Amino acid sequence: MSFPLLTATAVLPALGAIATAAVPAAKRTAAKWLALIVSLGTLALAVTVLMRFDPGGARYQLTESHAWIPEFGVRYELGVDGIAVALIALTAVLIPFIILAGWHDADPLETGSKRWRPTQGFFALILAVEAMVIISFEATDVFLFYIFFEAMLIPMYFLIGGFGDRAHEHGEETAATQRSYAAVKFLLYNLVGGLIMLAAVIGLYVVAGNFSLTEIAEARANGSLHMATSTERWLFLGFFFAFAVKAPLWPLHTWLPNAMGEATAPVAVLITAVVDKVGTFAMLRFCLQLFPEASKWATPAILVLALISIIYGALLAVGQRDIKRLVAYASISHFGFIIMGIFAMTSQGQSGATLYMVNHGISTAALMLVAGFLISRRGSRLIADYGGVQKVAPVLAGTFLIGGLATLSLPGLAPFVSEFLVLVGTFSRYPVIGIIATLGIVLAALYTLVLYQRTMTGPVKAEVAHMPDLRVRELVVVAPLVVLLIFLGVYPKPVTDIVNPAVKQTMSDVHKKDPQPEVEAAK
Amino acid sequence: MSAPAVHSLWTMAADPIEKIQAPKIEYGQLSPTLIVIGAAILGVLIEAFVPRRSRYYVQVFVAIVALAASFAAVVGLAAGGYGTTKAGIAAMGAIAVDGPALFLQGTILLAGLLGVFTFAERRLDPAAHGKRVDSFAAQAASVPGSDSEKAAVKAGFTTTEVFPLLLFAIGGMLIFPAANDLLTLFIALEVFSLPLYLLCAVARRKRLISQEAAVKYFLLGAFASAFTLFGIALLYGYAGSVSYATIAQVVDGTVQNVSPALAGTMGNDALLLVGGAMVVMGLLFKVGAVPFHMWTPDVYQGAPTPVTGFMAAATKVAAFGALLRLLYVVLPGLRWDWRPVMWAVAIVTMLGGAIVAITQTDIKRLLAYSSIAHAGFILAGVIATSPDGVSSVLFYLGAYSFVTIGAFAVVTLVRDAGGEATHLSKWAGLGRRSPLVAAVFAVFLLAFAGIPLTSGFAGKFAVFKAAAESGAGAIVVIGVISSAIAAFFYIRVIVLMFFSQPRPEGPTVAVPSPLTMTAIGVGVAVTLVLGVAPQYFLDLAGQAGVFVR
Amino acid sequence: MENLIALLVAAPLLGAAVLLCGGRRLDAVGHWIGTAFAAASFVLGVVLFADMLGKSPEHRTLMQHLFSWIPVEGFQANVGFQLDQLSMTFVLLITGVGSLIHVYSIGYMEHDERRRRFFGYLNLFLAAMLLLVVADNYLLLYVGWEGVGLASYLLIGFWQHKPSAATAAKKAFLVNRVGDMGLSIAIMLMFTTFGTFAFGPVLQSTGDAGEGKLTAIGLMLLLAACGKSAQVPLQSWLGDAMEGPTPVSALIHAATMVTAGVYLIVRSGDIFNAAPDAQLAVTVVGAVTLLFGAIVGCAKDDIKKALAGSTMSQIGYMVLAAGLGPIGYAFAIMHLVTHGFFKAGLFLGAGSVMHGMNDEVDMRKYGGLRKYMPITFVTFGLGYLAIIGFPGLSGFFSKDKIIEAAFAKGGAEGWILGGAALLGAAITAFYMTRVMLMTFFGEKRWQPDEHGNEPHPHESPKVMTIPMIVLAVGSVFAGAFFGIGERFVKWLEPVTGFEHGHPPVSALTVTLSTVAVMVVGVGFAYAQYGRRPVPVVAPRGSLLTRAARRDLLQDDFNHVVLVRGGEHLTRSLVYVDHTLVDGVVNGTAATMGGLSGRLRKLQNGFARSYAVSMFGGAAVLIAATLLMRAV
Amino acid sequence: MNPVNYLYLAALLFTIGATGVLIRRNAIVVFMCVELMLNACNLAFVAFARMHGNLDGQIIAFFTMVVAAAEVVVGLAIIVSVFRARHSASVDDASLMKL
Repeated sequence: MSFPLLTATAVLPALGAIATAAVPAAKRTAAKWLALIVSLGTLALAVTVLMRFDPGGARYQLTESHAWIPEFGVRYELGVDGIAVALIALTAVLIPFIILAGWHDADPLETGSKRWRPTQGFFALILAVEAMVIISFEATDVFLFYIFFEAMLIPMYFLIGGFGDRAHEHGEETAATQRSYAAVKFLLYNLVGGLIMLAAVIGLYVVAGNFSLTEIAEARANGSLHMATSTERWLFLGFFFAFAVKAPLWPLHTWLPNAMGEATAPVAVLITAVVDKVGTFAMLRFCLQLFPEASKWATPAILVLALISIIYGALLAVGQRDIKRLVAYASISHFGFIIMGIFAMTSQGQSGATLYMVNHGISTAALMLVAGFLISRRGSRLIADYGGVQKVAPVLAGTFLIGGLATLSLPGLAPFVSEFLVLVGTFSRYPVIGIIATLGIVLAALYTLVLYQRTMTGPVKAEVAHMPDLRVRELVVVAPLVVLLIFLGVYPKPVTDIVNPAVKQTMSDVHKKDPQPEVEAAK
Repeated sequence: MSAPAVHSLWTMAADPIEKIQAPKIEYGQLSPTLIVIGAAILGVLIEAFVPRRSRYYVQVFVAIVALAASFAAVVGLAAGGYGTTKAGIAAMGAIAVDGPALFLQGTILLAGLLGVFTFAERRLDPAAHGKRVDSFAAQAASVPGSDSEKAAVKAGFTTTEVFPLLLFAIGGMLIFPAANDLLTLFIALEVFSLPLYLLCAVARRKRLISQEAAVKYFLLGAFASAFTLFGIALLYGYAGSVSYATIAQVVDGTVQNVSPALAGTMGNDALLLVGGAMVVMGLLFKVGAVPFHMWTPDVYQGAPTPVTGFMAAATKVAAFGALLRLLYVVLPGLRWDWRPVMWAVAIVTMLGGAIVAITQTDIKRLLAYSSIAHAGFILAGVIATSPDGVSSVLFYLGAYSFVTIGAFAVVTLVRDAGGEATHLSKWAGLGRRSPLVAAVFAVFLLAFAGIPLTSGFAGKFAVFKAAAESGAGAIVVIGVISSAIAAFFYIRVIVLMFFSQPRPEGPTVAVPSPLTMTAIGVGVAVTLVLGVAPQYFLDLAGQAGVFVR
Repeated sequence: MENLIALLVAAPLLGAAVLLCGGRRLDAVGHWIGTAFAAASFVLGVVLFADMLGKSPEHRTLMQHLFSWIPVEGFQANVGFQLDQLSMTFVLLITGVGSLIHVYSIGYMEHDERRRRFFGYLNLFLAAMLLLVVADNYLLLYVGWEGVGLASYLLIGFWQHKPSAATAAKKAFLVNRVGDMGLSIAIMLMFTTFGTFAFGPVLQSTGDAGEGKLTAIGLMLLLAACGKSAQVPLQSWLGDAMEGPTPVSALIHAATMVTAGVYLIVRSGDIFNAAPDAQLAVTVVGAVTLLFGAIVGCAKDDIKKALAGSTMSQIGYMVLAAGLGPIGYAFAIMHLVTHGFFKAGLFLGAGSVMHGMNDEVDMRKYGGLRKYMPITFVTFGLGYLAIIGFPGLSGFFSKDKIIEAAFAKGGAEGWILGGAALLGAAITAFYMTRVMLMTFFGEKRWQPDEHGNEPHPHESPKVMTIPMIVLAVGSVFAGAFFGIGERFVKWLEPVTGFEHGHPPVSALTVTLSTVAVMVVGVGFAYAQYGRRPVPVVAPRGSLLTRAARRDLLQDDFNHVVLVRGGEHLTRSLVYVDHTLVDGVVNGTAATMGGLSGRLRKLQNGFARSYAVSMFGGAAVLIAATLLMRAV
Repeated sequence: MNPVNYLYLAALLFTIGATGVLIRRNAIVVFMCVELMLNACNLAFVAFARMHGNLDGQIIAFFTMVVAAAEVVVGLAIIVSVFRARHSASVDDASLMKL
């Protein structure tokens, strides 16, 4: 019985959350530092996982398995493949930056009762989310995954509803109502998705008799577990619906702009860069493995939806007047790419999609956090309230531009690699869809550059005239992200090497081969 | 063991006999019930003989000891294998001592114990004339607002009768799910209903609606039990006996008609179906299933909150226990007749409860409707007609009762000048004023909503799983949808507590005595434990999943 | 030797990194650092060139595999370089002209407090451009391709406080993105067709692929080229790009970046050779653009915009040549290089003029400047003679060859293309003479500006004039050097291949007619602008003139169709998202609430109605049970 | 006489009682109607007991009477206290709680 590394990776932030929550109200700063240290510790563990993981080795590694609820055939089964490792790493990397970026976001304005400790709560909730996200990446038991897939909604819900931007353009009262509306919308959307998935989970149990991903996938593969076509499709739809809400896929996306708009920038990053990834990840791991046939059956429809998300999200991003909502719609467009890559059923597409999850996490974090710094300075999210910032805060503007360029996936920055892989992967099977999707890169340039032009260039607005440039803390947050973007853009091999074997596995699960190049095919 | 029923004794009495053979009573196996009822009678005597100032303490003491002892007895019996291998019929066929009976009795006793704690709470209401008072009227008989009431308050009277009443109710509830013939069923029903009617009427604050609740509950309850009784009569007419075993045999056709004279009744399915339906209707009334639910909101709102909490938890447990036994032991042969009907009832109950709850503005009414929705979920497990179904229902009941008592206990804490502040608007910003209480209540709400890692989810999953396995996929889907609807109003309360600005004239949160704290604490603990590691209790319920015949 | 290629790219990149991350402490020396790195890469280029000359023509190609970039199953993208004669030509042009312009900028940007950043961007551009030309596969080329786009975006918008500049920069990037779309689709097509997108494998196996696929690839590449090289229909951005500082216009929007499209087409020659339809499209685009640009050039009063139009038109010549296949490739590149010299020279001259005239760009406010800035006048004049193809100067050799090749395409196409080219030559002569006359001849026409400070024209400092002189020398002799004895053609032949074109009429006739039309053009211009004074306020002009002033209404078209249409589309979509997509959900919630409210009414508080529901319920229950048995 | 007629009578009484519960306002009367229903049950029990020739039904009838008596005690107590508080025994007046 070796050291349960995966469990530790998830448990550490959980304990950290409890500890942080327990810090007395006066010791606000202590709580912040505690949270930061815990997140760094988690990062260390995640790195250990990365080190211990052998891309050439078994499909699931560092596995742990204990009986949990035999009554329901539920086991506590953990294991990571390349995709999971990459995403765990992403999560563990982003959380410290999120904490650091949100350093002052939860300092209480009015002093409620002595027992009212928003700061402690804020950081505790972030750590709780981290724990749940990590364990849902690790779970190889459907039920276990479902538990945390659902449970993570609660801390997210409080993060969205409980903490908003400082000075809000419409005043605190409306801000509160909008916040709680956004929070409720977030929760209800995802809860409905989750409950429908619950029905499917139960159905899966009735069909399969247990919840072990590995066993079921095994049985599906060697045909010992037969599913009626209709059953498989229904179950697939049940699962996919939940993931599509989480991802989010058009037309289930409308909760995201509200949530990201109302939440503070770090929380917005937490939503789109970390939590939503669970949805796309689950599509790869559960939908394709458990229901390969149904997945293939649904592919055309899903691709079309993904395509709509890409174009639609980008067009709406162009139409936004609110910086954060703009980023939100941009993310919707990007999630469209990810889902398209997953269901293109080519190794380029799926590797690209996985890579995309990582890169999108980093790039959105960079863009959104800088946007958050900007907003915190001016106290408004409206693009129109800015102008000429580049003149007074060149570093801020520069990092903002880099984040933007990453969002429009400029070659040389990380997102380009993944986006191009997804496009190629899709194109090689579905040329028309691939070509239309390519329009997305033009639109991406449009909304990013318009945003940059309106906020950063032009004559300096009076309100921003005395805006301070990035502070040290903020630089510490942004600089590493920028470095990561460039590094992964120039040398993504480390990630692809980890991901490729897992993708090969998934491809074999769905019995798909990459289409052959015309020239070879001719020979 | 088929019933050599008491009744055969009576029939023999028709012809001359040498000596009366005394009925055989297994006191050991009946001890839980006997202890409680004995304590109740003792309570009455205490009311008669113990001086007023010390009654409260004596009553509380007696009640707690009795319930604890009775619970110990239940555990002892269960440990002695009476739940599984030695399960059998006791008291000449009147009472079954088997797994479900013991499991439910244990649950009821724990609920009752927590109930006693909340009943005995005397820190919440501001002291009247320097005397600590609980949430019951100083003198139930005196007219609200009258001089006699004022005098009673001044004298520091309290209605200590509530404790014996509670014990009687618990006693009835202990028998109810164990009753093995229809007569016992009816008697138990009345034994636990009548005290509850009274308990509803004796609130200290808001006495008018309290009395109104009592009237409604009483009249409708009596109405319902009349139906039950008529149903019993018809079943008796059908089978010539009220013993479950005999009826079951007649239903299965193992007992052939004795004489052609009885052709009209014996084995006349009309009697059976109508009778069965009417009895079931009586039980559905008690569990608060649509369309027999309408008393629930009013009574839950009007009754003193501790009573509501106890009633909401224990009554459901007892009634569902009885319903299970009736359907699984007496009418399994009729499965194909009653299952579709129960499907319909379950569906309308789930949806009805959830939908109407959306627009509620009073926390107690809200919880009432949520309890209706939950009745629907449990019914989904009932109609599974499989041992899994039984055990899932048992588990759900156990989990649910603790959440409910805890939730209502929290409600008693939030008070303003007019007593408990039950209007939702008053709960705005509670999370800021007293985060702990709000957090605890949030936990209960999330459990009601069936969020993972709470007992609510485990229970819901168990029930739906059983239903799905029995091929009731539709029920599962509808259940899922309605729990999505239900989630909406639980979340509304959480939003209110945490994301709304506190009202300046908002209510205060009273600091309770250890009694209520225990009740709430146990509630939270059970909720989380059953959510994270439900296996042990699932096993317990699983072993208890078989009825003796 | 191979490793030097990496250094070639790395040097300016490093420079950019240093300058952009260095912060204010480098402000004092930033421009020197930038120039140093540019010069360094030039030296490296020369060294490589020398080494290359040392080898036999067939073995001159250098390959260098750096590292595996994106390895995914079948999709293997590497970072690797390929330096052959074609790339070499560009390397020298880029680093050479680039270094000169760095030097020039030292003077030109002297008073700009963000000069350090300017040089950082310039270095970034050099790095990207070099990457573009030495990449050994299309995907890496794509990186350079967008890299130069980024650099041009940053440099056009360098004076960001001017909204016009910011807008122009954005426009340039967006239009280029449309082209880039073409490039990426082309790469995807290559991947699906050949399973790779490295130059070698793709270009060698064109034989195995169907012509349809190749045509598609070719057209997509053409689209990319149109974007980058400002060819119709994606030319609209170049004029606005003149918002950038003049050195930028000289380097990026005249000499190097805008010629990347030509490079792409010539580089992909084998694909086009196998896809005649694509080739035809290329020639058509080239011909149309060379006329379009020339016409626009005639109407502009802004000296830089006039030159921009000319650039467009000259690149049109190159594209046309590139579309002609092996008979044209070499000449396309040759014209590209000579054009690099004289057009850069002209722009620097223009910059020097503006420098002396308080950044006035309107030629109608110049006049008679030859007296005030002689060096500028001479260098500019030489560049002028070169571009109009004055016999003996470089433009003459390169352009004449292209016209010849155009006729040599043969058939009606040949005549049409050739005719267009000739016409273009005439117009070129006209508008360039116009520029020349309006700027340096005639009376002084400048007045004090609104602040009342009258410009005092003066010659620019040495740091600016010397690069101009060097370029002038280049524009005088380069053509002869390349053209005589087909030196340049022989140099490129191993890469691009070469065939002698056979025009229907003798080469001499073509040459003579070229000179003739040139003279005619000059004559017209002199008649209009030399003989009579130039009005300070532009006359209304003919319909064509007015159209030409507005870039032949192409912008208006874009504005109406794309911008307006797009705005409406997005606005309506935002509305749809809010009302429809969101509305459905909120609607369900609302209906639930309404339903709940209605059902609530049943709970009317009357015990008797409760009893009724119970009674009814019981009745239904009984009835249902009986019914179940009945059915 | 056919014993089944007794059953019909019982059913009739039961229905009359139920109807009374539904239509009468006075709490006391409503309550008396419930008692009527119980007695209808008793009649049914006795009739069935006679038909089956065993005494169970008759015994149950006694139990029922006891229960009815107990209900009277509780019921009257509640109704009277309400009457004293509101000076009205109408069930419809007791409708503070609704919706």
